[in-house]
Amino acid sequence: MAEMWISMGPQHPMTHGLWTLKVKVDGETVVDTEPDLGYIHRGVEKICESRDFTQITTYCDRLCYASANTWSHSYIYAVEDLLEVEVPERAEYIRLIAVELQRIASHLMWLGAYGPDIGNLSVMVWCLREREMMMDLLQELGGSRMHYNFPRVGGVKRDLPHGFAQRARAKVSLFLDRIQEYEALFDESTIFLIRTQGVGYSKPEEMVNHGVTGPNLRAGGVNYDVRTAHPYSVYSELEWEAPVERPSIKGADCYDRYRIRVEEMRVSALMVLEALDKIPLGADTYHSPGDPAILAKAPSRAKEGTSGSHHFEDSRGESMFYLAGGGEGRGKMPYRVSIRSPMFITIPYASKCMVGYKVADIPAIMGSFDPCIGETDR
Amino acid sequence: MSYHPHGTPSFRNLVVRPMWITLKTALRTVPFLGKLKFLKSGYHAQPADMMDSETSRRVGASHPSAEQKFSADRETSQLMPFVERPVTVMYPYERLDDLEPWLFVPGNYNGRIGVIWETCTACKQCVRACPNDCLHMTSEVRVNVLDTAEEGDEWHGFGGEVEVGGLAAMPRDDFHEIEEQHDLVKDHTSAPQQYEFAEVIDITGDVATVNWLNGSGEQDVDLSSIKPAEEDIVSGRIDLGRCMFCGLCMEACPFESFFMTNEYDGMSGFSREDLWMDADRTRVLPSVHKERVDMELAKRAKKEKSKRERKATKAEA
Amino acid sequence: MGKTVTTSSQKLAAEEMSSALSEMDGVVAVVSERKSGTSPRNIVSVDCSSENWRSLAESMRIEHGVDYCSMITGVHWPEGSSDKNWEVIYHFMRMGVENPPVIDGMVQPIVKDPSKLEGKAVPLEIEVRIALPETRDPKVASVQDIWVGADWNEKETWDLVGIDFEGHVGMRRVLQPHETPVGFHPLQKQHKLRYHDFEEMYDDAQGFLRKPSDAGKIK
Amino acid sequence: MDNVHDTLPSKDLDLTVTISLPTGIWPEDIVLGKVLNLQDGFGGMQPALEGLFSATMICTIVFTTMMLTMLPIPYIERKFIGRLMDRLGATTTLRSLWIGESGVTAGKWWDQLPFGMGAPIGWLNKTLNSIWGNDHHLEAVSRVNNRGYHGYWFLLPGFFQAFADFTKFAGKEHIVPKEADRPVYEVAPVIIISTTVLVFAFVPFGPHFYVSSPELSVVFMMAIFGVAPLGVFFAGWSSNNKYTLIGGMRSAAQLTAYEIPLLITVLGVCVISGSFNVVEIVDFQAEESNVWNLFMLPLGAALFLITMIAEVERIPFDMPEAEAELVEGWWTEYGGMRWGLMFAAEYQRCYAACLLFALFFLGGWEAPFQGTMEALPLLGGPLELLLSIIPGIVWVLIKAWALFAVFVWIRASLHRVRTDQILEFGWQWLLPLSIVNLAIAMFLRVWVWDGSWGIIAPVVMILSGILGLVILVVDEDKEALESMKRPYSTYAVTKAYPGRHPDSKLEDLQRQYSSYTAVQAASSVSLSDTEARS
Repeated sequence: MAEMWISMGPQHPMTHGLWTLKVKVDGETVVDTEPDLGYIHRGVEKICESRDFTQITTYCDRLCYASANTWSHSYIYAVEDLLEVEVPERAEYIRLIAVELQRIASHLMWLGAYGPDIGNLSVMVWCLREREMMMDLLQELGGSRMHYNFPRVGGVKRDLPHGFAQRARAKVSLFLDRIQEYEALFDESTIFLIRTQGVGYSKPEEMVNHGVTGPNLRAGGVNYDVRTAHPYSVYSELEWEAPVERPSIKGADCYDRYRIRVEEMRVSALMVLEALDKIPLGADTYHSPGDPAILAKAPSRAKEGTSGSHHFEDSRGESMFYLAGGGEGRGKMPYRVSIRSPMFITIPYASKCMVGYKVADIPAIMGSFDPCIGETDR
Repeated sequence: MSYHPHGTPSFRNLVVRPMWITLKTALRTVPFLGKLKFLKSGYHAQPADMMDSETSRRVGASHPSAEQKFSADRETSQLMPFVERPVTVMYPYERLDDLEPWLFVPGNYNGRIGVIWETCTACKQCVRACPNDCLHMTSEVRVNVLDTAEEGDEWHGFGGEVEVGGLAAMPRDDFHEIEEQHDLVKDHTSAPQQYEFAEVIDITGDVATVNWLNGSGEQDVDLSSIKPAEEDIVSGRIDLGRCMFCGLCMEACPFESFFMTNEYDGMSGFSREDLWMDADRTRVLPSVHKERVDMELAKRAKKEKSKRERKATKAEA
Repeated sequence: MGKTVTTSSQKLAAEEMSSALSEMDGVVAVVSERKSGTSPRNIVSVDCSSENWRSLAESMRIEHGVDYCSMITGVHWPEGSSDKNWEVIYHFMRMGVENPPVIDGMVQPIVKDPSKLEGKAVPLEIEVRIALPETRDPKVASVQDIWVGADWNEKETWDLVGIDFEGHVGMRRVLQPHETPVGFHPLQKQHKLRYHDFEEMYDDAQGFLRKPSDAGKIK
Repeated sequence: MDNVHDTLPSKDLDLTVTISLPTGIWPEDIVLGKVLNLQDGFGGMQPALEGLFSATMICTIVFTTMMLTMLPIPYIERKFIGRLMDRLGATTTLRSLWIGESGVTAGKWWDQLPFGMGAPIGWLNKTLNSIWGNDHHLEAVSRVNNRGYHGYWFLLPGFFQAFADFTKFAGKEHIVPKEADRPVYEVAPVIIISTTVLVFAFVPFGPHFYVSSPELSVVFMMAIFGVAPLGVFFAGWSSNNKYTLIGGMRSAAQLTAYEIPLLITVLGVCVISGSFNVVEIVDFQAEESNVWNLFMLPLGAALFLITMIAEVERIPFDMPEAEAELVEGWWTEYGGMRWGLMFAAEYQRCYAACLLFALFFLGGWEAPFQGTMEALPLLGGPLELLLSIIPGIVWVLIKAWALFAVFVWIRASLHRVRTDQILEFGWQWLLPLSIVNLAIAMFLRVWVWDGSWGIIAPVVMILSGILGLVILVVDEDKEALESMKRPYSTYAVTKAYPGRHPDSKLEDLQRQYSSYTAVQAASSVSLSDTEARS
């Protein structure tokens, strides 16, 4: 068959969102690819220039439907850098719990979407089943089911509710038990292995040069993690270690990227349990909203010429906010908000990765990089 | 296939393990069989206490999650302990707020916006806090929180007086039955009106002649049976098409008057105009948040009291 | 305790790099302590002139092992001073990532203890600011060939802010529609955010008739 | 005195017409002759009318049976996969229907049933409520406390969904894509559907329950089975869509990979049964040998199952409609009634495959271990009476539906393979194994079979089958698993135990915390020498 261009997307099962991947195929073999983004560009950066610092949190939640908390926290740390706020430690622990639960939920969403990519539908329902538990816990904190609007400048919106620790322990323990079932369905399934192993190789140095970080990088056999390399929360207080995958000789393939996310779910679950034990003032106490133990006083205006930025370990890589202070209303609103989305940089690299493989490998490779278009297009 | 250090494809794994796991999941949902130990390990469908003893002692029995058992995966059935089920919630026939009521505490869950008119002072803090301008002000007939205090109440007598030409409100005697039947979450109607409002035409002695606003004509009523009412600007006229339920308005309210209710459906329409909700729809009865309203009443009555005392001393001097 | 990079080693490495970078002409590098949340962190913040930028980038990549371009963004200061009317901000990271070795047929993952890292191995964060004078077409040199990760960052910066990168191959719209009029870059400050009040929304519920207030005009 | 015959012409008008019907419908040629000779009457026409009438009636009965017995197929698909995926199933709906709230049962729907059929349900409900109570604060009650009346269709939840789907498809518009190859596009569904229906002309539901049973019915069936992928290829090619084009190409490519092993496997079955006729194959298992072919040819049964899954294009072999990469594969562009009929044809092919497996390997309309049960000393007589009452079609249908449940189970458990992988699998594994299976069948038939399998052969074959299953099931190097030596993620906090589901109660989690430091130490050791090497 002669070479032909196939335009996969904007509505296509492979694109976990709304974007187009133009693929040039020769029969079943991918010859060339070209991504085309921007279908749901909402102009969040422009909108944020006319909102004050508390209101922007709600928009940062909407950046990614799968991991809202990580994005709002990423923004909040940048704002606290801009306004130079000191956060109480209990609030930091609560933030850590919220972020790690959200990381688990996001990875579950990815795993559930990765099953149909390879052709198994049951794991989708299983993963959404477990994601329900995480969303219940996050709803107790944030009050909503997907977009929590949980962090505040200088702390968090609400303390751990009554009995949250009990429920979180039970659900996270059950989840640690259920991970074994995913591994039985994936790792122990030869068809899954032959579909994902030896597909979509990527080397760590190449990935770093292309700007790919996070689980996709750790799948390549290096333990670079923003949480440990640029410690920003109470991660230094907890006993944990970023999981590292032992890749194949040619580099990290789809199977390694699957493994590393499963291990990250495990590590995050244990982190939540440990944070519930170590949280100052105890997990079974409750402080009313606005209590100085969970919310520090923060200025509402940024001085002219100041800037704040923070690198944050999103569930898909290193996310970052850059804020320039001193905008409208004499610094009540940021002058410029700039968002660094990991997937915006990763998607071109992923589409480079799939050249030379079969058409059936396109969803396998693209799904293994965990694309999220909400954050990509902003 | 390239050499991979682990997870090597083997003939044994071709079918056995994945098919066994899916079969296990299916067997878990079978009555009697699903209870077997080798099917459910660890926390599967094990009922757990909602709160540890310390917390339950502190929050007391009034807390929604007190004395409650729950299962992490919603599988446990206390009614028929031998029956297992999948974890699906058959909405709308089953509802998550029946399953896990502690998730939907009003003020904790970000449901539709609700305003207690009695305590609203139209300070517009909520309108300013709204990120995408979905809140608007409107003027409604309401009873001030200071006038809600009953006879013999500690904070009674700090409200206004019934004047000719002003508005008056008479509490409906069947209100409690109506309030019993009204469920904010499940029947998607506006909260029942607590008072019958009327326009005061004349006051002779302790008998007031009022003209009911609902058009039932004039009537002479006992002055002690009516409360003064007023037409005020209240907040909470909401454009649901814009609201993203962030709850910033609730946090911005300084008067314990603005709430996110636990209603999460009945907020749909066939056009954007349908999503425009009047303040009547966002009204919340004071009895829902009684203690907060009483707090607010005490606060304002104290202020009123001190003001009157100062005036009195000034008059003496 | 968790194995994280200690603040002291980070500070030492940052001072080392900043002193080395300051020796270049047109480059002013200082160590600025950023404080967000509970833990302070030291980053190298560099002010560079646009003509020295290329040489600075090469020396950072080659001599200092800055292997990761995190973010490129631009700011438009219309009411700023005439020599700082535009600003390009780069955020780099020194990760010190190398490919794991293959020993007797098995890849040996590189698991470094971050709390024991020292010297050039310490992960570092560099912020480079380039101020541009008042001009209709601001441009700086592209670093697309040094860090491939800078490719789409520069595309996006040109697309949204309108700062052009000389030597960038294949510059195109990435987030805006491809048929966006030439010269329209929405994050420039002369484009104001419009607010539809609800009457406007409901006159045209689906927004078919809605047009940008500055449609058709060349900005 | 016979006036009538006198007035009639005495000369015969010879209008002999000979109709020869296929065998199985009417034994000898039917001669319509001397129809105008009223002196002999209409006697000559009677056999022809009978033959035509009986043939029409048999066809009608068989195809109606086929259509009706196919209704449970999509039902099983939906419900069983719902259970495998831990979604809601039928019985849960039924159970949750009879729970009431505080004495008031949620809409006494059983009172709506005709003839008071629902009264026992009401009694059962009353009993359950009286035993376990139904107060509101019970969580299982509050699950269902505000449900309305659902109607008694919930007695068979979703069973009649197929009719609803049919109605919807019938009402939909038929769209032909622009630039499509119109004739081929229209012909392709006809090819697929007609061939699929034609297969059932030779599938017997019972000992005498078939349309036709020619001598070579197996060959005929297999030939017709192989025609449908041609229609798939036509559809993919003519739709003027790149996805459908790739889908059609894939189906054409994988056709060669599994069709030949399938035919050779079926050939093995025919060899061991000594006939190319399905009825005779079943009779061989039921009467002659009294041993199902499943036990004589376990390898053949496995091969037949795999190749049949590939034949009906289900996961893991559904590359032609791989919905992840090709949107809907070869039928992306079809819609309306044509799409619905093709979808029904897919299920019909699944059903035919299940029936063929039941007939070839599971002894068709013979009850499981019928001979053994009837040979029982005391119970034999009553059992024989009982089994003689049950019609054979019951056993065929039970076996076929159970097999379809296995299809669904496989679909829920496995992933989709790649095109090159199924080609590799087909040529490198299926073809040699099917030839081996054929050799085994010939050996058994030629050297072992003497009027009956002895006592040795079935035992040996069953044991070998069980041995193969054990080899499949048994886990290799268990201690490597338990000692966490399997290098899943080398430096992770807790290793993956593929085989095991630990009790992760809280104390176990505390134990994990304590063991966590040990894991750290181990990893740090290996970490140090890693750094030394690197």
